[in-house]
Amino acid sequence: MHQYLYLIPALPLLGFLILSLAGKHLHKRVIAWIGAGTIGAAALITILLGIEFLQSPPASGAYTQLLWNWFSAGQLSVAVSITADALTLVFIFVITFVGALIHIYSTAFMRRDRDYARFFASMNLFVCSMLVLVMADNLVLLYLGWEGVGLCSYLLIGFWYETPANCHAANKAFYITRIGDTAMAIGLFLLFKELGSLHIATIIEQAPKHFEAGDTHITLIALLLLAGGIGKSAQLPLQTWLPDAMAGPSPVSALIHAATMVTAGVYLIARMHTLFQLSPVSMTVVAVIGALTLFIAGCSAMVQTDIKRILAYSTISQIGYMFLALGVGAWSAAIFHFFTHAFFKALLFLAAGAVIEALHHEHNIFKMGGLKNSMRVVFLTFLAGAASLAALPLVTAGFFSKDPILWYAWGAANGNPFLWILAIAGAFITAFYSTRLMLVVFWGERKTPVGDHPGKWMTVPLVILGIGSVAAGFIEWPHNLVHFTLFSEQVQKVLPAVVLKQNLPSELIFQGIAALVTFAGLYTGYVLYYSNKGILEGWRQSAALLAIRNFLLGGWGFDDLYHALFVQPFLFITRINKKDVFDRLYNGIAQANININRLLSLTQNGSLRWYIAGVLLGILFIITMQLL
Amino acid sequence: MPSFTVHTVLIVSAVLFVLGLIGVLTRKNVIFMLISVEIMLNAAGLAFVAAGAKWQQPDGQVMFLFILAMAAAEVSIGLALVLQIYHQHKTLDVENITALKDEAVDEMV
Amino acid sequence: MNELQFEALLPFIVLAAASMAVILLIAFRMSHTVIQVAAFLMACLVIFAMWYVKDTLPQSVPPLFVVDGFGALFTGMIIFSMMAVGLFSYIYFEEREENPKEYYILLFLATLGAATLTISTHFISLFIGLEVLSVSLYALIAYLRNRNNAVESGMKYLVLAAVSSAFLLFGMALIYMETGSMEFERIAQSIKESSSSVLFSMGFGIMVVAIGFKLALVPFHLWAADVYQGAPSPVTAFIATVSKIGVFAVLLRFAQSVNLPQYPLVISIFSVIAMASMIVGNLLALRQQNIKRLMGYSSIAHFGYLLVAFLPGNAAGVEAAAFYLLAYSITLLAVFGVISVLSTRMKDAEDLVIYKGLFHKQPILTAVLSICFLSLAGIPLTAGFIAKFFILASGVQQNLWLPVLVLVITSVIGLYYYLRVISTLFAASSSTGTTAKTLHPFFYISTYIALIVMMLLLFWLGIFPGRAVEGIREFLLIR
Amino acid sequence: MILVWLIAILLIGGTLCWLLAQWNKVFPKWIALCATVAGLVLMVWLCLQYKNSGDGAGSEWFINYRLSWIPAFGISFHLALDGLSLVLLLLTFFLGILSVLCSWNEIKEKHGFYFFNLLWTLAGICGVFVAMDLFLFYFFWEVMLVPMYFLISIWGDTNRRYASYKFFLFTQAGGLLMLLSILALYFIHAQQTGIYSFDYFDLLHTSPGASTAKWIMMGFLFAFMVKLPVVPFHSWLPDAHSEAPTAGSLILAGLLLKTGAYGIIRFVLTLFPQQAQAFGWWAMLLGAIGILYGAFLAFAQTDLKRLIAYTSVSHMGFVLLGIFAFNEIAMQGVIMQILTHGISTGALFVMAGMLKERLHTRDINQMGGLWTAMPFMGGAAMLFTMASLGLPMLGNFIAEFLILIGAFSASAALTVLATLGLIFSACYALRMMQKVFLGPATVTAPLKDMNVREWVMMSALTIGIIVLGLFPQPVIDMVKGVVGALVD
Repeated sequence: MHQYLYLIPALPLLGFLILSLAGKHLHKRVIAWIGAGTIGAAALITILLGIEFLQSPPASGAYTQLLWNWFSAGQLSVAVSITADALTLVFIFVITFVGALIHIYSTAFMRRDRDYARFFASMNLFVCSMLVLVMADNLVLLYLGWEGVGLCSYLLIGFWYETPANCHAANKAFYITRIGDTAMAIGLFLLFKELGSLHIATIIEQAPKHFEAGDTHITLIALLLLAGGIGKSAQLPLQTWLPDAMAGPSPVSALIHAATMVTAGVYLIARMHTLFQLSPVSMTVVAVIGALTLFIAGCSAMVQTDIKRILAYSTISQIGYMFLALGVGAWSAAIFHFFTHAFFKALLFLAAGAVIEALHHEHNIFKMGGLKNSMRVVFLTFLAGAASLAALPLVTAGFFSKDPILWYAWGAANGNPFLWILAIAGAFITAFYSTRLMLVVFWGERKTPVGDHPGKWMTVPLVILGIGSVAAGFIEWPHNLVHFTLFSEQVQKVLPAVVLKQNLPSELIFQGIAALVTFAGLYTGYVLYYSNKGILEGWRQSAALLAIRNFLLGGWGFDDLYHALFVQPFLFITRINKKDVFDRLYNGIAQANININRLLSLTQNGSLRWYIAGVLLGILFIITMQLL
Repeated sequence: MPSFTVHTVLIVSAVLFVLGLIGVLTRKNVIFMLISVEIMLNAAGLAFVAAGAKWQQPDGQVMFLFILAMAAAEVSIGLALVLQIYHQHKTLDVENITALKDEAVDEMV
Repeated sequence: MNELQFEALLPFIVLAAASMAVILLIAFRMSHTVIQVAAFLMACLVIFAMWYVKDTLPQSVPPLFVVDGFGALFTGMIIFSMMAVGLFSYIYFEEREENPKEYYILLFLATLGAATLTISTHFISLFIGLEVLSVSLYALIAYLRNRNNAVESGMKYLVLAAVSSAFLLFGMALIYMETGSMEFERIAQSIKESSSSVLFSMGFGIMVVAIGFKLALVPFHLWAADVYQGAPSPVTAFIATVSKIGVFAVLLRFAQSVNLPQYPLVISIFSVIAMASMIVGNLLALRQQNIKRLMGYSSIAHFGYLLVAFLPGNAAGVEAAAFYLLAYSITLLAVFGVISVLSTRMKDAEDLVIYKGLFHKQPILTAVLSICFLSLAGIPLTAGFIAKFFILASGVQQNLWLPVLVLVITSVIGLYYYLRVISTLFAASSSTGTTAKTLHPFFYISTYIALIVMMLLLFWLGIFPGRAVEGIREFLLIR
Repeated sequence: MILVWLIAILLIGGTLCWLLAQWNKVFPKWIALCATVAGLVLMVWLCLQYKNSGDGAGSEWFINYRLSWIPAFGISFHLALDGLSLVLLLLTFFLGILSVLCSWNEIKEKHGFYFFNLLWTLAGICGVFVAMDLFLFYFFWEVMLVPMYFLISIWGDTNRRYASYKFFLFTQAGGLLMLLSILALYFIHAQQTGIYSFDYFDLLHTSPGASTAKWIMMGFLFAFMVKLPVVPFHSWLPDAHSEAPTAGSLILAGLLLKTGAYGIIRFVLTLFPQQAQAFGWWAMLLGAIGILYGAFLAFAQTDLKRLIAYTSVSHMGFVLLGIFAFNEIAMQGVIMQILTHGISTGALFVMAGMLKERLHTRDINQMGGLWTAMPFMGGAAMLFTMASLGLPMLGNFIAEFLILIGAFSASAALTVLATLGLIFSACYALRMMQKVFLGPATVTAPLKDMNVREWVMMSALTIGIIVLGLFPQPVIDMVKGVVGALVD
C-alpha cells in the first residue's frame, strides 16, 4: 500500500482542482461526492496503510516517497518528497478520518449554500495542505503546507465574505498566524545557516553533533520555531485570532480550528523534538506557555455566551495542555491528547453546528435550552463530547489522554509543581465550563423553537465521532492501571520516551486528585447553573465580579492591548504617510525650480536699459575675475 | 613731439567708453542711447588709433575708418527704427516700449 | 592675391554676387516666386562653388582669410541653414502684405557676414563679417515693421548689438595695443614671446561680451527671448542658426590660434558662463508658454552645453562642437519651419495653445516637431543624443566634472519643458483649427519635403553618426 | 543574427502597425500579436537550443553577434545572449503577448500609434537585455523610455501628464549619470590600454583606481536604483504605474523594473566587483527599507493600481537585498523574483485593468463584494494576491525564500528586517482583497465575469506562476552558469 502514499495528499488536491475549475457547472450532489469522496478515499488508503504499518513496520520506521526535486541552488537542495512514520500516521489518520466525517457532515450542513463548490474546494485544499504539512520530509515543504493551511483557514473563516466582520476575522487570523510564520521562517534561515540543510531527518541527525546543549543558536532556533507553532496553535501571546475565527461555518471550525490545523504547532514541536531537547530553556518556555495558555483560555471559556466561542477558548486551553506536555518532555502524551481531542472537539463543534442550525443561527447559549428531548441524537453525542472534554475518569477518551499530562506536569524530569497547579486548575475549569455548557443548552426551558432537525448525513458522523470520543482512549491506558499502551509504543518509535523524576509519590495519588478535581468542577457547574441559580444572580450584583467577568469575556484584554500597541501605531504611520514623504521631497524640488523660474522671469521684463545693465553685470563679472 | 604717451590716450578712450556706457544706461530716449553708443564706438576707435600709433602702423587708422562706416550704417538703420517706433508708440522712451517680455503664467498648457 | 586664392574665395564671392543679383531682380520687378526660386538657385550655386573649390583647400588669403576645412565645414552649415530659412520664408512672407523682396538681399548679406566670420583670421575681417551680419539682421528682425512688435525687437537688438560691438572693438584695440597685430597667428606669437599678458586677457575678456551677446550666453542673454519672439519666424531661425554658427566658428578659430585653454582664467570665465547659461536658460524656459520665447531660452541653454565642448580646447571638443552645431541647427530649422508653416496671416504660431492636439490635425508636422524636441532633449535615436554624448565625452575626457554634472542636471530640468511641448502636441484636440492657406502647392510640398528630410537627417545622425563624424573629422584635418 | 531579428520583428511590426492603421483599425492589434507571438516562438526555440547546448556551462556566451557601428568612437553593435538574458527575453515576450492582449479593447483611439509604441518599448527592452556594448546598452535604455512615455502621456488616466513627466525625468536623471559613468570608464580604459572601446568585454578588464571606481559605480548604480526602484528614488513609480494604461503598467512592472535589476547584475557586479562588495551592506539596507516602506505605503493606498505599484517597490527591495548578498542562493532567488514578480504583479495590473474597464474607477473604496458577480476573477485575484504575499506553491515564494535564506548568511540582522516585510505584505494584500472582492456587494450594475480573451490571459499567467512555484529548477539551471560566475 505504501507505494500509494502520494495519493493521500493527491486525492484531496484533485478534488480541489476539479471543484475550483469546474465547480460552477456541477450539480450539488456531484460536488458533494467529489468533495467528501476524495477525502474518504484518502482516509481509506490511510487506514490500509496504517494496518500495513502496524503489521510490518518498514525498516527505517518510515515510508518515504520522492516525487520530484523541487529546487536546488547552491547547497540548498529541496525535494518534494513525502514521508510517513508513526507520528505522521497518527496525524494523517486524524486528518483524513475526522476530515472525511466532517466532509460528510458538511454535505448536508452546507446544502443550502450558494457557494457549495467553493466550500468543498477550499476544504479539500485544506486537507491537502495539512497532509503536506505533516508528510513533508523537509522544512520547506512543511512550510508550504503550513502556509497552505493558513490560506485555507483564511478562505474558510471568511467564507461568508459578504459580512465584513467575517472578513475581519479572517484577516486577523491570517495576520497573527503570519507573525508566527515569519518567525518560523527566520528560524529556518538560521537553521540552514547552521546546519546547511533543511531536510528533517538530516537535521535530527546532525543537530546533536553540531550544537551543544543550551547553545544560544539552538535556543534561538527552537524559540523561533516555537513562535511559528504558537501562532498556528493559538497559544499565548498569539491566541487572539482563534475565538474570532469562529466566524466560519461550523464544519470549518471543527476541522481546522479544532481538530487539525491548530495542532500543527504541536506537530512541529514534536517533529523537531531533537532541537528542543537540546535547549532546556526552550522546553521550559514551551511548558510555561502551555500552562499559562490553558489556564487563561479556560478562564475565558467559563464566561463566554457564544457557544462556538466557548468551544474556541476550550480548544486553546486544550492545546495548552498539549504544549505543556511537550514542554515537560511527555511527547507521546501530547500527541495522544491531540488524537483524542480531535475526536471530541470536532464532535462538539459539529454538534454545536447542528444546534445552531436548528435554532435559526442562534449562537447565544442563554437563548437555547431544553434541547435534551427535542434533539436526542445531538444531545447524546454532545454529552459524550463534553464528558470527554471534562475528562470524566475511566469512561472518556479525554481522561486517558489528559490524566498522563497532569501527572507528567509534576512528575516528568522537566515537570514542576507550579505547572501542575495550573494544569489541575485548568482541569477544574474545564469540567466546570463543560457542565455549564451542557446544562444551559440542553436542560432548562426551551427559549427558541427548534427548526430543522439534522438529517442522517449529519447525525451519522456525529455518532461515529461520539463513539470515538469515548473509545479512542482505550488504546492507551495509564500504565499503573492496565498495561495496554499501543499508542505510545508506536509513537515512541519516533519520539523519545518521557523521563521521570526520581522519588516521586505514587501516580495513583495524582490520578485521584485529578478525578476529584474533575468532579468538583462538575459539581460546581451543577450547583451554579442547575440546582442553585440564585448564587449566580447574587454575583451578578457585584460590580467587581462583573468587571472580572467582562475582562475574562474579552479574552483578558489581549485584543485591546494589541490594538493599542501594534495596530494603532501601524495604522497611524500608514495614514500619515499615505502621500509618501519622498513625493513631498521631489515635489519640493520641482516647486523650487518653478520658484527660481518665477524669479528669473522677472529679469525678462522687456526693458532695454535693464538688458544693458545685464551686459554691464557681465563685464563687471569678467573684470572682477581678471582682477582676482 | 607729443607730450602725452600712448597710455594716456588709452585712458582717455577708456574714460570716453565708460561715459558712453553710462549714457546708454541712464538715458531713456532711444536717440540719446544711440548717441551714447556712438560715443562708445568712437572711444574704441580712439583706442585703435592710439594702438596704431604705438606700433607705428596704419592698421589702427584703417580700423577706425571701418568703424566710422559701420557706425554710419548702424545709425541709419537705427534712425529708421526710431521713426517707426515713434510712429507706432508715439514715444521714444524705452521704458514704455516693453511689449515683449515674460508674461506671468497662471495656467500651463 | 593669386588665382588659387581667388578661387578659394569663390563661394563667398558668389554669395556677395547673389545679393547683387537679387537687387537686380527686384529692379526688374520680378515676382516673389521668381526671386525665391532664383535665390534658391543661387544658393545652390554657392554650394556648387564650394564643391568646385574643395580640392584647392586649404588656401590662405593673408592676412584676412584662410579658407580651410574648418571654414568650409561651418560655411557649409551656414549655407544649408540659409537655404532652409529661405525656403520657409516663402510660405511665411507670402502670407504677409509687405513686399518681401528686399528680404532676400538682406538674407544673402547676413549669410555672407556669417560665412566671412568662419574664414576670418584677422580682427578686421572678423569685425566686418560681424557687422555685415549684424546690420543685415537689424533690418531683418524689424522687417515686418507693422506687426508683432518687430520694431521693438529690432531696436532692442540694434542697441545691444551696437553696445556689444563697441565692447568687441575696445577689446580688439586693447589686444592690438598689447601685441601689435590684429592677425590671430601673429597675436599668438607675440603673446608667446612677451612675459605678461594682462592687457591681452583683459582685451579678450572684453571681447567675450560681444561673443556672449551674439551667442546669447548668460548674462548677455536677456535680449534673446524678446528678439526671438518679435522677429519673423524664419529670421528667428536665422538668428538661432546662421548667426550663431558664424560667431561660434570664429570663436573656435581664435581660441585655437591663440591656444586659449592655456589661460586658466579664460577657462574659468567660460565655465562659469557655460554653467550659468545652462542653468538660467533651462530654468527660464520651464513654464514658458510662447514657443518662440521657449526656443530662445532653450538656445541659451544649448549654447551653454556647447561651451562645455569648447572648454577642453582639444580636437575632440571641436569635433563635438561641430557635430552639435550641425544637429542643433537642423533641429532648430525644422522647428521654425513648422512654426512658419503653421503661422497665419494674423499671427505667428507662437502660443503653445495652438499646438494642442496638433497630432490629430497635422500628423506629419507633429512627427517632425516631436522628433525635433526629442532631439533637443537629447533622446537616443535622434541626432541630439549623439551630439550631447560627444559633448559629454569631450568634457569627461578632460575631467571637467563640474560643468559636465551641471550639464546633466540641467538637461534633466530641460527635459521637462520639451516634454511639455510634446505632450501638448499629443493632447486631446482643441477646437482652434488652422486656416487653410492658398499658396502654390509646390512650395508646400517642398517645405514638407524639406521638413521630412530634416527629420530623417536627425534620425540618420542619431543612428548612424559614424559617417558624419568621419566627414567632420576629414574636414577639420584640412588645414 | 537571430537576436537582431528578434528586435527587428518588433521594430518592423511596430512601424507596420502605425502605417497600416490608416487602412483598417483592426490591423494593428493583429500585427502586434503576430509580432510578439513570433518573438516568443523564436525564444522558445532558442531556449531548446540552449538546453541542448548543455545549459551554458561556464561563462561561455550562447550567441555573440558583433557589428561595427560608430568605429570612430569604438562603438559596436554588439549583441550577446547567455542564460540570464535568455530567461529575461522569454519573460519579455510572454508579457509582450499579454500586453497586446490586454489592450485589445481598452484602446479606443490612435490604435496604430499605440501599438507602435508598445512594440518599440518591447524592442528597447529586448535590446537592453542583449546589448553588450555599453553605448548600445545606453541607447536601448533610452529607446525603451520614449514610447513608454507616449503610452503613459497619451493613453493614460486623468493625471497622466504629471505621471509621464515624472517617469521620464527620473529615469533620465539616472540614465544621464550612468552615461557619465560609461564615458569615464571608457576613457580610463583608453588611457590604460590605448584602445577606445565601449565593448562590455573590453571594459571588464578595466581597473580604475579605487575611489574613481567607486564614483563610477555610483553612476551606474544610481540609474539602476532609480529604475528598480530603490526607496528614496521610487517616487516616479506609483504615479507612472497608476496612470499608465493597463499594458503600460504591465510592461512597467513586469519588464521595465527588471532592466534595473538586470543592469546591476550584469554591469555593476562584474565591472566593479570590489566596490560592489564594499557597498553591499548599504545596498542590502536599502533593500530591506524598500521592502518595509513599500509595504507600509501599499497598505495606505486607496487607488488600486497605486497600491499594486507600491507592492512592486516592496518586492523590488527583495531583489536589491538578494543581489548584494553575493551568494548563489540569493542570486538565484533574485532571478526567480524577477520572473515571478513580472508575472504576479503583471497579473494584478491586468486585473486592475479589467476592473477599470467594468467599473470605471480605481478607487477601492468604491468596490467591494465583487466576488459574487465575478467568482472567476475573484479566484484569480486571490491567487495572485497570495502570490504577492509569498505563498508557497506559487513562484514568488521560491524567489523570496531563496533570497532571504541566501541573504541571511550575508547579514542576519538585515534579513530579519526584510523578513518582517512578509507580515506587512500580508497586511496590504489581504486589505486589497477584502476591499475589492469581499465584503458586501456595493456595485449594483451588472458585471460580466471574464470573457474568453481575459480567460486566456489569466490562465497563462496562472499556469506561469504555479509552474514556477512547483518546478523552478529549469530556470535555476538555465542561469546557473551566469550566477556561478557572478558569485565567484
